[in-house]
Amino acid sequence: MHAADAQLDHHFDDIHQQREAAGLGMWLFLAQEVMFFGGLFGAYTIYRLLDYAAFQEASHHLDVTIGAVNTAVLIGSSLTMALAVRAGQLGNNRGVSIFVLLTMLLGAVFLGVKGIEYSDKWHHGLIPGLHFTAETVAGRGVELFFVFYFVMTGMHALHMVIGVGLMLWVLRMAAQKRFTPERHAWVENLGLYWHFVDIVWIFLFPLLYLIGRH
Amino acid sequence: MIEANPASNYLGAAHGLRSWLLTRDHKRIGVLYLLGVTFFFFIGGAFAVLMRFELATPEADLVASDTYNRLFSMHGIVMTFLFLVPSIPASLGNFLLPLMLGARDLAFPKLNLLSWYVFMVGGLFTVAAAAFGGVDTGWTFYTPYSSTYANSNVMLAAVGVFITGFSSILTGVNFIVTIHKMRAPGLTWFRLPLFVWAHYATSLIMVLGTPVLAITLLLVAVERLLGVGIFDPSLGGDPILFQHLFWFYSHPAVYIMVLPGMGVISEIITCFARKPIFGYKFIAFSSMAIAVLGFLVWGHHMFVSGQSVYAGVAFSMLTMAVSVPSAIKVFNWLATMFRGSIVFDSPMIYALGFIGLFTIGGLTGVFLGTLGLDLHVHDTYFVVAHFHFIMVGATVMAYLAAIHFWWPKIFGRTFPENWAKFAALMVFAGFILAFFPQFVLGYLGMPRRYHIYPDEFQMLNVLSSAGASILGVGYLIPMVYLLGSLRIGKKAAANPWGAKGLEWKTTSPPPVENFETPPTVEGDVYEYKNPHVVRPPEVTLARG
Amino acid sequence: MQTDSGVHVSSYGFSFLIFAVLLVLTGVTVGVAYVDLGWINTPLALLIAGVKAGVVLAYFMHLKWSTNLTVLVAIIGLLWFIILVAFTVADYMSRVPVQGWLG
Amino acid sequence: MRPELQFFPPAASTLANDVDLLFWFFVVVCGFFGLLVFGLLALFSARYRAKAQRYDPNHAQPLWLEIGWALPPLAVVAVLFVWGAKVYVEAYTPPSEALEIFVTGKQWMWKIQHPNGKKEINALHVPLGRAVKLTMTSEDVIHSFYVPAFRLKRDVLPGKYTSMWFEATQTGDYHLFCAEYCGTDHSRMIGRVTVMSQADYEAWLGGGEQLLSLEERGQRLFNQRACVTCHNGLPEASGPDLVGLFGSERRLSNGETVTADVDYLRESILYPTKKIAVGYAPVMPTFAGQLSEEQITALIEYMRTLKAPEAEGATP
Ligand code: HEA
Ligand code: HEA
Ligand code: HEC
Ligand code: CUA
Ligand SMILES: [Cu+2]
Repeated sequence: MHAADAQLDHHFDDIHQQREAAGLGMWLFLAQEVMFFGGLFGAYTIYRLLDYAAFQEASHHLDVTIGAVNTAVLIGSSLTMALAVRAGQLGNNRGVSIFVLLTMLLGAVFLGVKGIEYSDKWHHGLIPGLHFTAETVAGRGVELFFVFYFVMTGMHALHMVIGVGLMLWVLRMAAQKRFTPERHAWVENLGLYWHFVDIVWIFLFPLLYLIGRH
Repeated sequence: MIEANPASNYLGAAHGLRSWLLTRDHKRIGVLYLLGVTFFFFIGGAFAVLMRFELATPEADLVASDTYNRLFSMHGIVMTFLFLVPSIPASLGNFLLPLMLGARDLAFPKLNLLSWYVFMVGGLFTVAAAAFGGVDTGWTFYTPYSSTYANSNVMLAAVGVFITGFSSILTGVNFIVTIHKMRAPGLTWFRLPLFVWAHYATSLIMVLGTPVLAITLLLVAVERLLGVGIFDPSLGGDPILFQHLFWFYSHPAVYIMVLPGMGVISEIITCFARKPIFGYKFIAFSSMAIAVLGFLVWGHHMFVSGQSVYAGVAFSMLTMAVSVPSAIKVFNWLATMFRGSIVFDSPMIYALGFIGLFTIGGLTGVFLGTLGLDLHVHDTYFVVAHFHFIMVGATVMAYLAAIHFWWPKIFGRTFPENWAKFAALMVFAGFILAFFPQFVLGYLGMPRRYHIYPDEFQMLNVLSSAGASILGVGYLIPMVYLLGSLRIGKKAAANPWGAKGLEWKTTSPPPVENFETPPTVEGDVYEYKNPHVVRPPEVTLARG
Repeated sequence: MQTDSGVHVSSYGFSFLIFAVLLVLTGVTVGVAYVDLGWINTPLALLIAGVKAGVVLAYFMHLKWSTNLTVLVAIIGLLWFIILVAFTVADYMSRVPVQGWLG
Repeated sequence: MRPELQFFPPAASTLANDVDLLFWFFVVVCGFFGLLVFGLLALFSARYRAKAQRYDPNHAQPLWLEIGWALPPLAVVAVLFVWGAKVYVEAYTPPSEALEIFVTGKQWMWKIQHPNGKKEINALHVPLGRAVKLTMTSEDVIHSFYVPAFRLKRDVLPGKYTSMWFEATQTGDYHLFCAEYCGTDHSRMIGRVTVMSQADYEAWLGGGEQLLSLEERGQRLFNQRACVTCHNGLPEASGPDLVGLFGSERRLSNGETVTADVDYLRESILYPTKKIAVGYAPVMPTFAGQLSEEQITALIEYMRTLKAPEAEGATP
């Protein structure tokens, strides 16, 4: 038995096979995520085509500055995540801890800002169903837009919360010095997941905040 | 050689409930699924029995309308999401895939166990929905009825289906990775058993289709909770959009329900015809073609829905295209029988039943895909007959065929072959009587989901109900002798049918790690050369 | 750089470069949104988002150094999403108003 | 109607004959394939059973066979597709001179309005040999108007209009079913379609008390609901003149143009601010929830007939 065997699950032949399997599994999971958000984006597309005026009006209730800053924050968290993955690949457990913590921090900032935005929507009476009192010109389509706004950003935020939860786990693994140049699938897959969540936001930002701004 | 030490096989390796509920062995998880799925089949069947009793007369005499509506909704939901979608893949696929690949387990054993728990929790929600008054939307959850008007347990049922969806996704991911990464040395793509190809195609659909259903049900739930109009026009939404999203999953899902069955039949036909499969590559690629093309035809459920007429025409054309790969499969199976040396053991009888009933179900699918005809028979019993021919006639037959075929492998016991043949014939006869009259009813114009109906439809409905009773008994018989075989059945040999494929090269039941020595593969899968099944003397099947 | 076990590792500098590119592109999207380009605005916004996503996929998610199989999975994900949207939109765009009552 | 055992439904429309022809074509051609499969299953089972000893596992697997046997089904489905599409498109494309009847579905009844104002519930009377067009909408969930004897159905949707047409060829009473599941009494949302000779139909239509025609009812609503205060064609009116509106191209304030079809009119009444006619302020109040589907139909019917007095070319 040589050293790597300790890191090999019993049903794999070698560490290489194990790592490839983990990577492929994660990518398939992401393909699944694409279709999950895809259903939402699809529905959004249809309603935007059917009632552009309302979507435009509704979009103007959102604050572009906040949205843009938050985009930057999230991209920043992708950077720190990429660096955490790098540290993992090199078997640098301390590096993993530091960068994952930074990513969590930036993620928390993003979610905090999102929270502020949500409460702002409440004050302006833009919560569909529960508290929709805003005066609208274009009618019900505005409310419909906000349904999508909340479901899409809410699903996105939920993914981030799950991501942050997974980061706690990875932190623990890093504390136990579990990452080695051979075995670091957990950080690697966490990174893929987090970047995917970032990509979702990259599309959400223009689709929600930037409709007919000119 | 066959008499392995009982403690070393996966069944005897550990004892007690805990050892089952915490297992990560794909074989045990497969057995857990087998139990769960079969349980839900009988629940769904019980709903069907009540429905058929009610429909024996034109009036409402057994149950009230609201109850009837709950019966067919629960029947459809349980049968599709809790029984047929996971039936073959999650139970037999789970058990067999690593064996057929010469692997020790699936790529992600923990995920595999998780998927079973997810499935059971989802099932629990759905059963809870039934227990707390049921759901009355039909299995299709059409809006705005489901989102605004229905006052039944739509939320519970939707959440249940939502959750089970994730178990499909996990299974799909697991299978794809396993097939890609864990094949034994020498097991190239074109040496894979066709069962594996079928599961590969199925898994693709599970991974790419299921999430759309999940998000769609989530939107319905949000709409119900908040009263905002996502799919309700009076609030600004569009009900047809729901149908698009629903069928984007649910049409491909019907191929989730039949492709694994086709895989089973490919294995059985070649084994009992004692001949290499005819057109291996064509069968393999047609599975893939069905999976991919299957994603382009969902609009054929919406020909009369108010969808654009042009879209209807386009979807009809693609629907026609998807029937050709199915035709290729049927012809290849027939050609496999040509010049064979056919042995009519019970799995083969079920398999022959599959081919016949699938052909009728498939051809009537083409009937429905013909725009001018769907105009008339959409949402009539013609559709009900079509899909029962495929789902019950074909896939449940395949499920039973598979259980009989691999039963000796899974549990290491043989079952009484004559009873098995008798049950197979009874199922076939009961089935035809139950569902053939429904084609006539459909063309006569009897709408589906009708609790009461005009008098002139009664005769055919009585026939159908009678058939359903025979069918029900036919399904109960295997339950009895199969369970009985666990106690009194003879020990099965490693390879009682003389079949090819790696799963037959290990003991029955297989050891925990599947193979004593990791297998390597040389040559093709189906190298049947001998017209006779060479059965070791101690394992001749118990007759009678 | 490659580690012993054959994994590609990006340098710090490179990661920061990618970060900068993404920030600039974010600025550009916001900027062009305020310029009236008629129907071009939306496709352009999507194009920029697509480029950003591509950059993240290729460099942060290492798709550039991945096996063909992984790339294929990513492409299939995208393709299936396009199928969903394209067919559905095609239905809505080809609906003709109720015939006949048009006088 | 006739409680004895039936195996084939009555055919009472031109479409029914088209569909039945297609049906028999299907039965013959696909029946052939079905019998072929069953025949071969039986033949091979008998001929190549183990005892028969005709075993040859190594016979050729020619490529031409694989391709060859895929072609006949392909040809069959191609024909079915084209033929079926033709029947379908025709059924959903009403001729322009058709008699217009309005259908409103509601949990769990069918409400029918004839152009002369006559109303029926769960019954539809139509003349023989004349194209009849149904314009349908729903007040709640989705229903589906289905007449088996005409081989025709289409879903009836809330929030928009769908239409289909038929020409009856046989007098008599026929089933009317709701074919889309719509809740508790879905199976009781049924009725009767009566096909009458032209003369009987005229008599039936004229019978009963003198009714306001749909158009007149619309006019009355137009005044009662004070539409006329804003839509009166006067220069100082706050709303656009509706004469000649129907079927014309409208410019909207956001620069788009739309055709003023029934869906547009409907939307303008219920959700006036969604599309604003160019040059006007969004001051029209919504009438959503205040008008029934039947009243909306009447209003639209009225506006539809509001053509410019002499301008023939006003409508396309
Ligand atoms: C396992 C499930 C399964 C499978 C495999 C199929 C397979 C097919 N289905 Fe089916 N279908 C359902 C389950 C399934 N269906 C269900 C559940 C519904 C109803 C849903 C609901 O509303 O509740 C439905 C409804 C349904 C409709 C909508 C009907 C309506 O609501 O109006 C249509 C329309 O096109 C259709 C078509 C087809 C076609 C063309 C195939 C094809 O894939 C079939 C291909 C097979 C063959 C063609 C046979 C083999 C070929 C030969 C023997 C050679 C000769 C062939 C030719 C000459 C063509 N199906
Ligand atoms: C896998 C899928 C599957 C399976 C296996 C079945 C199996 C059966 N189905 Fe199902 N069916 C569907 C899927 C399936 N169905 C779907 C999706 C719908 C549409 C629902 C909707 O409209 O939303 C439907 C609808 C449907 C209808 C139409 C209802 C309507 O539109 O009004 C009918 C009517 O005859 C029917 C009958 C049957 C019968 C007789 C069986 C038989 O094969 C069942 C045989 C099994 C048994 C008989 C079980 C044996 C067990 C016992 C006898 C024990 C009994 C125990 C107790 C009573 C405690 N089904
Ligand atoms: C308070 C004044 C007012 C009343 C009352 C009113 N409308 Fe309007 N209507 C308008 C104005 C202003 C417009 C143009 C702006 C717009 O498109 O919404 C308009 C537009 C319309 C249009 C679209 C016409 C076009 O040019 O595109 C229709 C159709 C219409 N109204 C029908 C009605 C009907 C039917 C009623 C009564 C049930 C009614 N209106 C009542 C003010 C009114
Ligand atoms: Cu109305 Cu069913
Ligand atoms: Cu389908």
